[in-house]
Formats: sequence, structure tokens, C-alpha cells
Amino acid sequence: MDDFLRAATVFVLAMVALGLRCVLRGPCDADRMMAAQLFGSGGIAALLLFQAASGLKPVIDVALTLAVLAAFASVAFVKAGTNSNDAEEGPQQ
Amino acid sequence: MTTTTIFGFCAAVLVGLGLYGLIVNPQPLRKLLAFNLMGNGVFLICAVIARRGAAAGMGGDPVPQALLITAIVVAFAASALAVALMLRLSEETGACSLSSTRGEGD
Amino acid sequence: MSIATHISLALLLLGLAFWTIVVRDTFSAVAGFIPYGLLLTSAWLALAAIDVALTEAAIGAGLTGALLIAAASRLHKTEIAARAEQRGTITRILAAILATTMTAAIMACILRLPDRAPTLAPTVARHLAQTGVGNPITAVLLSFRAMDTLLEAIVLLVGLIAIWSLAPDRAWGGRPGQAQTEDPKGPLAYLARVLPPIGIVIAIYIFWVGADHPGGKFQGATILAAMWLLVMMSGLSDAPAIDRGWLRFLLIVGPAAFIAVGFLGVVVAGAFLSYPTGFAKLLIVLIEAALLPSLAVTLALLLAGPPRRPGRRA
Amino acid sequence: MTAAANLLTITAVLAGAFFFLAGTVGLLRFPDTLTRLHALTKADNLGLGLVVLGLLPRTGSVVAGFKLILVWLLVLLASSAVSQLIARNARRSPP
Repeated sequence: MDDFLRAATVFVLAMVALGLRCVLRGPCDADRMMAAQLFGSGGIAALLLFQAASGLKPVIDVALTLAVLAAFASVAFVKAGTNSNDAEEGPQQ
Repeated sequence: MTTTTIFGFCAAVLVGLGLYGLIVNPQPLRKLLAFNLMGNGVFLICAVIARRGAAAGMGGDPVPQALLITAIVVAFAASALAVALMLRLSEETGACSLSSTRGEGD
Repeated sequence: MSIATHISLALLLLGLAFWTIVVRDTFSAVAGFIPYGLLLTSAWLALAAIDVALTEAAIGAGLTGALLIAAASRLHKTEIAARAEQRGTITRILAAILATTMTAAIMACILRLPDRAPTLAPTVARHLAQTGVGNPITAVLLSFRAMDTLLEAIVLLVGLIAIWSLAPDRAWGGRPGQAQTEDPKGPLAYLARVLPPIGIVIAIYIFWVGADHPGGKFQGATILAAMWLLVMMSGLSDAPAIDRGWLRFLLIVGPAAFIAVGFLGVVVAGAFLSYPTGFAKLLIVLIEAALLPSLAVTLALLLAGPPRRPGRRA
Repeated sequence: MTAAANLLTITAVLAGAFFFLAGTVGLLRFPDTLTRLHALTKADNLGLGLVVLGLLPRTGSVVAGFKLILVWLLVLLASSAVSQLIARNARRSPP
């Protein structure tokens, strides 16, 4: 059973890596930001599978922390983008 | 091939990559990324040493692990300061560059 | 099989690190740095450093990613000019040789580490009972090496003062960042209303279990800081002006309580930061509880940057 | 009972892995940003949900199971809000 879970971990990691390769190359910055999203779901899944295989209880807390902060970097990206656009349209001072 | 050797080698390559990036990339933000990679390499070596010191029912030596927590937080503060300096520089000169001729020219 | 997981993890980590170094576009490099932080979290787990993994999950994957992404977006315009300064081939080759030598030297050192690794774990285990806490990392951070943690809290504060000192004169005492205008019914405002209550509960939980299980003030404070920043970014509540009294109070309450307990140790137990017998756990919890809001506010303001607009509306 | 739990774990984790595969195929094959975003957020979150479902019988305590479900709900919340924001950003500034 543990071997099955470890195999699943490696498989999910491989899928995430493949997706990552594609997303990071992506034509625009929005594509690249998807890398953080991809890891938000795929990375956490790999972490949970890894935890189930190795039996470390507090790993769930790590996953919880990652899940709470999953949106944070992307929100910073969107805000930085809109703010610099605003600045170009008209100075605020 | 044990786990500690794998991550020890991984850390060595991280330090090398960081050093290369620090020298080759001209933009300060890229240098900051490279410096963070180097720092992470050093942290990883510290964690490898902690892991090798597993004893008394603990997964690793707690002293280097506690130092790592401190180190990660301080590295974040240093990065924040570096970013603030870069943004201020670009506000002031319209460019963000370490080369002196450029800053004076603009 | 476990080794295979670790090797694939290390390879993916190195692949992302390589990407952040060699790719031309700065934004792509930073976008690669966020998943890199998440993978590093797994690396700490593989090395059985769960407390470190929690810190990395909160700081490396959360705050640092947001910091760098925002910087990359705002420095986008200056990037084209900087590209002209690309280093020549000879520099690149020399740098590659230097980096390879460095890597080889470290690898050799890793292979030659002594077989009986030196460790302080038994010493920590022997003295753990005296501190009253069950998590050895917390015991090291707040009892055995409390001086380091005190200095760290002060370093963070000094870092914040350094960032504030970059403010232009007219903005001194004002609010950091730009005024946020966001649709109060949009998805971001929704997220900023739903997530922080849950996040605050999780942050306090992580802080509380830190006495006996992996967790603690740094991780909890980082989550609190992120939640506050989320509310600021959504425009639901503006960033505070940095000359507010309550803000200054929150910033120093943690280090001040820490130093006060240190001097209490001089009087009661005969040395700076030594705890009187039987009161260790109480004092540790006291220091942690005072540090939590200080660290949260410091981390949030470190990310918010120097003040850029006047605080008080005339 | 253990056999049934193991069967659930294997089935659900395999199904979850399939959806991660589907999400990655979507990322590789779809032509533009918005469709890729769609593939990523839909399929991968379903995959994570199935993995969480599969791991539930192995958690051993109710609190741990509750935390697992909370992880999934938080990721759902984050990715639904963020995918909207990224999509708006992508429409405002085409490549």
C-alpha cells in the first residue's frame, strides 16, 4: 500500500513537472502565474500522498499552511499588474 | 545513495547555480534570486547535517533546525530590503541597474 | 521506492532552480521561483525537518513569492535597458568554471562527512523536561538559544526601519504602497472576506500547537501577516500610516517583552534570559504570545514597503 | 473493513491521478490562456478532491480527516477566486 502511494506521489509530481514546463514557457505573464496555481493543487496532492506513505502526522499542518497561502502570490501579481497600469494612465500624486 | 547524500548533492548544485547566476545576470532582481538560491543551498546543507545527527528519538538534530527557521525569516527580511532598494532606485532614476555609467546617464 | 521519490523531488527542484537562473525574461524566472519554494518545503519534509517545512511553506512559498512577483511586475519597464548589459562569453565561461569548482568542492565535503555525525539531540532531549515544552525546536528557540531569537526579532525590526528610511521626505509618516481601488463585489474582495477568518484560526492553531508539536510563532505570524496583506490588497482596509501609536506599540511589544523577561532572569536566576525553575513554560508562552503580533505586523510591513503617500487626509 | 478502505483508497487515488493527467494534457494541448486556465483549475482541483477522499480512511483520527477536507476547500476557494483574477488580467493585457 505504501509503495502504491509513493508511486502515486511520483506520478503526480511528474504530471506537475510536465504542466510546469508548458506553463512557464507560456506566451504571457498570466500563463506563467498559473505555475503557482498548478502547484497549489498538484503540489499539495503530492505532499498529502507523501504524508500518507510516510505516516508523518504534522505534514497535514504543512499542507494546511500551503492551502491558506495558495492564493497569496497570485493576488500580489494581479494587484501589481493593475497598479502599474494605473500609474501609466495617470500619475496619482 | 541515501537521502542525505541526494539532498547534499542537490544543495551543492544549488550553490553552484546561484553563484553562476549572481555573476552572470546583470539585473539586480535576478541577482537577488540567484542569491536566494545560494542561501537555500547552504540551508539545505545545514538540514542534511541536522538529519545525519538524528538521535534520541528525534528526526534530526534540533539545534541546526531551529537555526534554519531563524535563517529563513531573516533571509526574507533581507530580500524585502533589497526589493525596496531596487524599487526606490527605479523610481529615482527610471532604471534599475548596478552599472554606474547608466545611472548617471539617465 | 522512497529513494525514487526523493531523487525525483531533487531533480525537479534543480530543474526549477536552473530555470530561474538561465531564462531570459525576469518575470518567468520569478514565476519559477514560487513552485521552487513549494518544492523546497517537500525537501525539508524529506529531511525530517517539519518545523522548517512549515516555515518555508509560510515564508518561502507565500511571502517571498508575493514580494518577488510584485517587484518583477513593477520593474518590468527597466528590464529591457538592463538586458543590454549582458555579460560577455569569457565572463560566462569563467563563472561556469568557478561555479562548477564550488559545486565539486561541496560535493566532496558532503561525501567526507564523518560517519558518526556530531549531534546535540541527546543533550536537548536530556534538558527538554526543564523547559516544560514538548517541541524540541521551540525549546531551542526560546530557551537554549533564546538570545538568537531575541536578536532575530530585533534584526527584523531594524530591517523594517531600513525600509522605512527609503521613504521620500514628503511621504514620511504616511501610508505604504498605493491606494487600492478594487470592486467591492469582485472576486478579490470576496476572497479577502472569506479567507482571513479561516486563516486567523489556522494561524492561532499553528502558533498554539508549537509548544508541543511542529509549529510556532514564526509560522503563525506569517499567516497572520499574509491575511492582513490580503485585506489591504483587496482595498477593504487601507494600509496604516506608519506614525500611528498603536502600530509602533505592536511593533515593539514582542522584543520589549523578550528583553524584560531577559532582565527578570538577571534579577531572579542570575543570568540574562535564564528562567527561574518551574516558570520556564509560563515565560516561554508569554514571550511567544507577545512576539506573535509583533512579528505579524513587522512581516506585513516589510512586504508593504516604504511609505509613499501622506497618511492623514488634510 | 480494511480491505474495503484500501479499495476506496486505491480507486480514489487512481481516479485523482487520472484527473491530474487530464489537467496536464489540457495544459499541453489547449490553444490559449483562458482554456488552459480552465483545464488547470477544473481538472486539478477535482484530482486533489479525489486524492483527499482516498486518503480519508488512512488518517486515523477525525480531526486529521477534518483538516484534510479543509485543505481541499481552501484550495478550491483560492483557485476559484484566483482563476477569475488571472483571467481578467489576461483579457486586459493580451500577449
